[in-house]
Amino acid sequence: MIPFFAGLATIVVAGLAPAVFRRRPARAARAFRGLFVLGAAAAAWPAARVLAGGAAVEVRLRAAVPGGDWVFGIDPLAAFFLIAILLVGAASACYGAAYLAPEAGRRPVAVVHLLTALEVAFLAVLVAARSVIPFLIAWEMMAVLAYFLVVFESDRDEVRRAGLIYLVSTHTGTLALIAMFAFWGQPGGTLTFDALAAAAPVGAGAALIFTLALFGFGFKAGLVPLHFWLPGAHAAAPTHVSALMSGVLIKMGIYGLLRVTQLAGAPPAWWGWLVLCLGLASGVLGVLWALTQHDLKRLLAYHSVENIGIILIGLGVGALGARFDAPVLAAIGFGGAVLHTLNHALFKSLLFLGAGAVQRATGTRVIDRLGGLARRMPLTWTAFLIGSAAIVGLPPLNGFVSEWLVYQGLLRSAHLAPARAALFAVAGLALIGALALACFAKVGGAVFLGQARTAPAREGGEARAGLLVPMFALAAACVAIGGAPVVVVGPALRVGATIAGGGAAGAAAAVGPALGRISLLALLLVTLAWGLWWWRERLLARRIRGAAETWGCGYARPDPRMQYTAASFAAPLAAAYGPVAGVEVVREPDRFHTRPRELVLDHLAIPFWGRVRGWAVKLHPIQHGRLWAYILYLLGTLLLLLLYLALQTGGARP
Amino acid sequence: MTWSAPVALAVVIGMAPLIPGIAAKTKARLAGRRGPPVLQLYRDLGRLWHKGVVYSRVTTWVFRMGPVVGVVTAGLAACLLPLDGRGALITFSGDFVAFAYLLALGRFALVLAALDTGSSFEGMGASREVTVASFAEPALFLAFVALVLATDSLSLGGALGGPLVQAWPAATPALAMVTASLFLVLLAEGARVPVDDPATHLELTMIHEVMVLDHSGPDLAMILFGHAVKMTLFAALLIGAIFPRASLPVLPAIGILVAGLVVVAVAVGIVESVMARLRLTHVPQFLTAASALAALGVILLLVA
Amino acid sequence: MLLLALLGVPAVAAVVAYALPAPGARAAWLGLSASGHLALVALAWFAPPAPVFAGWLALDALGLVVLSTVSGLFAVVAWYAVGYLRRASPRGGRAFASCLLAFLGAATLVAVSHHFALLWVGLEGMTLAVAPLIFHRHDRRSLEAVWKYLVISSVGIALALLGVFFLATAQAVAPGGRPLVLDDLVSGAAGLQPAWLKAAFIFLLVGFGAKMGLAPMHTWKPDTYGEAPPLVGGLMAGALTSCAFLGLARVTQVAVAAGIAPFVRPLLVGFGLLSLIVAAAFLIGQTDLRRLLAYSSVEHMGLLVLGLGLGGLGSYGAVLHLVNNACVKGVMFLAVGNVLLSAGEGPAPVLTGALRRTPASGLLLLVGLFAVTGSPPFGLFLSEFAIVSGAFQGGHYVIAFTVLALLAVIFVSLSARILDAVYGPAPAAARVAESPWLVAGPAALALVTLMLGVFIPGPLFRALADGAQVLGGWAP
Amino acid sequence: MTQIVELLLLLVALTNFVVLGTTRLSTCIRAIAVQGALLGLLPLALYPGGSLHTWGLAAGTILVKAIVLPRFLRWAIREAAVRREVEPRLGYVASLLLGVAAVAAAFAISRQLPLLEQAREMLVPVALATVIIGLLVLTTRTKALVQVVGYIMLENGVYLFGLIHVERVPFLVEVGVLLDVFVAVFIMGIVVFHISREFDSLDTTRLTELTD
Repeated sequence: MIPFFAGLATIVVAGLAPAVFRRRPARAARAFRGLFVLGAAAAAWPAARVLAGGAAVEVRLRAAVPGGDWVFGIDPLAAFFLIAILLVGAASACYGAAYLAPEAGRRPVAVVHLLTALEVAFLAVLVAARSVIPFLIAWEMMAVLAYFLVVFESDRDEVRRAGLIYLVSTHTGTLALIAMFAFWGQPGGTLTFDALAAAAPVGAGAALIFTLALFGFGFKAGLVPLHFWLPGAHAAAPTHVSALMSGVLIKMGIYGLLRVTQLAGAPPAWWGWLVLCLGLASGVLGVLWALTQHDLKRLLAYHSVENIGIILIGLGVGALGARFDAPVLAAIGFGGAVLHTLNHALFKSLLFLGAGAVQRATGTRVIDRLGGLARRMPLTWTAFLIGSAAIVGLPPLNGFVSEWLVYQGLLRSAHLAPARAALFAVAGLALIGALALACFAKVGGAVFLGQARTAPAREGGEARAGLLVPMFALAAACVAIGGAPVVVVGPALRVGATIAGGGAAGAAAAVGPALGRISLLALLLVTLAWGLWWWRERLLARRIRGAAETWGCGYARPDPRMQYTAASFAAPLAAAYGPVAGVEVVREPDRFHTRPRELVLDHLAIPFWGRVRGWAVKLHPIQHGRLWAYILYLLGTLLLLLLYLALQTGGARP
Repeated sequence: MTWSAPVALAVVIGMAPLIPGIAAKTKARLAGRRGPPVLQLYRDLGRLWHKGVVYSRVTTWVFRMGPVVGVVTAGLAACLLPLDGRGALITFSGDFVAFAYLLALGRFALVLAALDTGSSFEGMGASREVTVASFAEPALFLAFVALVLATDSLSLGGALGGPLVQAWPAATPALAMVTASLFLVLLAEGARVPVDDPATHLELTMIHEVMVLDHSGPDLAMILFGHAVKMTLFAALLIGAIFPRASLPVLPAIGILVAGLVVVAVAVGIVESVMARLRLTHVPQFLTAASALAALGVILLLVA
Repeated sequence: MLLLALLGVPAVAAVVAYALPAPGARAAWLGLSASGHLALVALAWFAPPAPVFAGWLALDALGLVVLSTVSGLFAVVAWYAVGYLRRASPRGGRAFASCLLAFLGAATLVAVSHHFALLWVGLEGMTLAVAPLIFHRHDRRSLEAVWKYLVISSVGIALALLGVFFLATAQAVAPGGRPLVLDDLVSGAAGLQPAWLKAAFIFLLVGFGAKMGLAPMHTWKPDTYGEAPPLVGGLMAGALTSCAFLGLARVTQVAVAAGIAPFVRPLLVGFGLLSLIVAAAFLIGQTDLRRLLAYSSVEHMGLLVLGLGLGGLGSYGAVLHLVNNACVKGVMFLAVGNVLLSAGEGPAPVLTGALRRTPASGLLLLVGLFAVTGSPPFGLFLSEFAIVSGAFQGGHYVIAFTVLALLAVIFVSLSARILDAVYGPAPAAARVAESPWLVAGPAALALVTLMLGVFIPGPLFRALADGAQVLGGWAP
Repeated sequence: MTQIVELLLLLVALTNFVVLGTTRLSTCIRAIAVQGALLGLLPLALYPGGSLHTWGLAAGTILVKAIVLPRFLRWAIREAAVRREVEPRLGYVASLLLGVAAVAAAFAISRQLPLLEQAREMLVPVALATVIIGLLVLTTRTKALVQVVGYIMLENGVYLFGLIHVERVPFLVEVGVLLDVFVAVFIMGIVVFHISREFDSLDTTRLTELTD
């Protein structure tokens, strides 16, 4: 554990560097990046060892507050998440150093770097925590630091609003977790995870714990319908923070669910089904709503909802497997969930970083104001394209591997009679994949391809190296996992097995042989495509290669504004899903446009709060300012209490 | 894997351009016309392959990459199907996910290539393409699920192999529904009536065709060929589901495949002749019906 | 001797303060005497003082915790006042320091008295000492506030006196033991007349509850806190309420010892929940920062009696909550005070954008928000966690979930308003210089409450555990 | 002596009704002065031995409650130029009826409580009735000065009950009680004075600016 904590300390020191070298920005950025990467590597070292098959490590500290020792440890589950946190954290932070440089002087940039470093450190502490109090502390620090990062541009009203909604949501979730731990820890009073595991209740108690866990952690994960805070917060935050949030912060909800499942034992069957159904709902609705967005970052944020859905599908299958004593199925389900968590962390942060580069270059995130960036930002586009293909789940990239593993879990439920209905989720997952394809075709096409639709989009140039290097590091990870899934699937299955309580060998035997074939497929795909391309180039080298305007079906003077817009691209799908898609069509005499609506936020959450507010306001006349009535309250209270006394005593005259 | 798999693969890929030809011929004959020769597509491909190209100034490498990826993914997907009835070139647990996602990758590449032109027509086509595909995908996967349930095998090689032979008598109604669903998916993925009309000349009503308006020369050849392969693959999948041939000797197995492909092509032609094209807004309903069919099959298998 | 010194220092200091001519000297004297008092309190931790006056004055664990809390908060407020009095000069400046010191003396009396009548006298003293401080602006609003405050708390205190007499009556039935002395009441609890004891409890609950600001006797609170100078508001919310709670805790101690806990606990829990509900309802849409804090105080008083009523771990939570609440209220009121100072005198405008105008105070306000809403790692988190655990332990699931739901509602309103105050648009872009006097104190309190979230010193923990035990509960 | 005690207590109860029923401010103050004097006499009647303690208490009570406080209130009326009507929120008849109900309730409650000695049977109900009527005056009268009178009645009720313990509860406490009453009323008086200056009236219905 020493390299772990030393690494985290180094990360925090890195966070201080920009404040220390305030006068010399170049040196500050170098020191920040260097120390951050160094610290992340050091902290990741023990995690990598654990994942490679080493023994889990643990350290116990005597606590100065009640609740038992403060235990920190790295077991496979923690190690897996740690790798994701540190990888994405380092990439986002390094990106942030370059991304925020233009804002230095106008906004407190050094503070953001420090907060980012602390955020990453607390995320790492969170997954290493093995007792309740440090867990909750790290949980809340993570959430609150993220809030401060989200409201970086607090001079904008919508940023403050999004920040508030985020903060309220996360706090509500935290309260649910407090309830869960308070309930769970009540018999012993010792709040280490070991003690909780030993005191894991059964029956109604377990049901309560799992319900609260689903609510509390689900809020963080952003599953539908608890996702309503997520798009706003992600859109409001500085881009590298969005990447960090979407990549790892919301995954802490998944981590929490997995950890609780590990500690509390097999969840009830209804819980597994519920998680599965919520996963399907999140996946389908998330991607559908993503499709209708006009803001690039909001779109990506909704894709996080979608991917959380996919992860939850895996988790639900794992839970069902664990419930019905099928450890292999459980290990594959949980393994698929954690692997998709890692993969989503990689490609989603990559996509956010790409979106940030676009925003820096053009000053806008509105998809329909962009276009044609592939020419001016070829490298950004390449990285973004890799991320897009990965998130859609296409081979030969990492998204395919984890979606395939989740499919494996679903299909293997065919062997388990009580869980066979899970097979229907396959259709949902397929739908999610196809809709994601539609969505990223829209994004890639509208933002990078075709022609620039507005002047700002015409002016953007290629992103700076400081932005590109982190993006390509993440892209490389996506490609590597896609090409050689054997590196990560094994550890993922082992993690799944620790949650399922066995089944590692069976799961490895079940899916292991396929991994080589997937690598082969990837290799063939790349080789054949490259070969065909090469052949074609050779063929065409000797022929006429004309250049002309795009064929306008007879129309002679095409104009960039005549291009198909992203909104139109999504229109047939939005129309097919009707009101569920939540697209509001605005018809004005001279304009016609669509506006995506936040169905849950605007039609559920805000009205609910309005109702609460209405009830509260009805009470307000109590405080009407008239003293005599105030004394009357006092008198009335006294009389009521005396009545209570009389009833309790019942005339006990000696 | 034996020598039969590569041979079957070669036969299927070689036959691919024939399938649209047969369908078109059937349609023409039923309409009382002579129609283009059955081998017309081979001729077109050959001619295109030797032509030069014209590129829009708007396009980038994405535009040129699209056809390449389209062909390669179709070819690789073919490697995953047990075309000879006994085993695919590459087979592994859950390989039909790879099958579907490889085809999806091809579609992604083509759609991006279409959008790269900046043409509103091609954008429209791309939009329709992904819409249709998103409704077809669940049906395809549900059909796979049904096959998995019927055969207890997680790979295409198994699901379309020996166990399916035993499964047919036991679960005839369910598998019949599944094959019907697969046929509907074939019509959608092959861009045929009633989802799309390959013969239309009005860009505003096209789906697949309008997506490739700007391609020319070898690029267009690759697109046409890739599309033919893809359609043939779905036909082969359908035949595999209807006639599991694991117990037959190799040559009859391949023979049945060839015959089956012709029959499917004719069937497509007949459908095109007797049905009108659906309104675009009704396509989702059509494909949802396909999903429902497959889902019913799955339910029947689950209940059994 | 130490006890007498503790009482004597503020009393003498109050007189001296009135005699000092220069305002600066008075302020410095205020700070010095407060520090002296704090030093004496610190001494009491190391050398527990012996009871004096036949056990009328004694310092047990509970008293020591309250005394330390009050003295610490007062010291911070006193040094804050040095900076505050430079910027704002409330009318009757001469009496200002004296009243504050008298308040400290009375609070000390409450903490150290083991005699109910003395305790009552101390509370009455606190009430009266603080009244002139509220009325600092001599305008209509502060006049109305002080009138309401005086009438309601005087009525409350009169009822409490009646309760004290009832208690004496209950004891008189079983002679033996010094009248109204806590230790004898507890040791001879079995002989107390239950009906009189219950009646005494009810009157004391209403009386002290009015002082604490439990709903529905809380009505004076928003008006008073809204009009008083923020540092006085902080003292009231942190110290006055703590002392009133101590009174309630003392009588609960007797009731628990006498075995009428089943009668007492539902009442306490009921008042706790009602206070939480009222606080939640009135925090919604509250724009005035000080009224907001007042309702937040109602909320925390609710949590205190809730913990007391739940018993078990809840008692421990309540005692810990008392300490934390005092610190956090200090932070919040003083930070709000700074923000108000930066906005200038006059009726409070809708304050926003503190982070831009007064960064340090804005930051304190922000820290205070998370501390006051019980976010980890602040101390209030541990105490609220203990109270909720207590509810679960007692099998009161409905109560636990109701409390958490109300806390969620409260969080929404508090954070909405305070974040607006911190981050919102700044009316004037100009940054206002912040005196270190005005920042150091609340910062220190914030650090204390942060520390209490991760580190509870051994002696303090033992004192908390002792306190929880005499209230019929236990420490984890 | 019991008869004298009961007589005195009866007179105390009567003064309560006088305050409830009168229309004039000065009558109110006179009634409260009489009540203070009666309260001063009660310890002597209750504890006929007459220790120094008892005498001191009696003297102090009469001084504060019968002389100083009424004087102070009269001074306030004069200074603030208050109109002489009581101006109730609730009619006089209704107030009186409620007062009767309060006395009845007080007796009913007292019967629930185990009493100490037969001789003091009247003491507890009258004390409680005074407390309740005091609260009644506080809530049903609009003038700040009358509210002060109500508060004094409330304190008187408490004091009455305290008389049970005059022997057991030491001297210090009673001094505290008297002092508190004195200070409370004194401060209230000052505030009343300010109210009249700020609002040109002692009508507390105008003190309703602070609301939610």
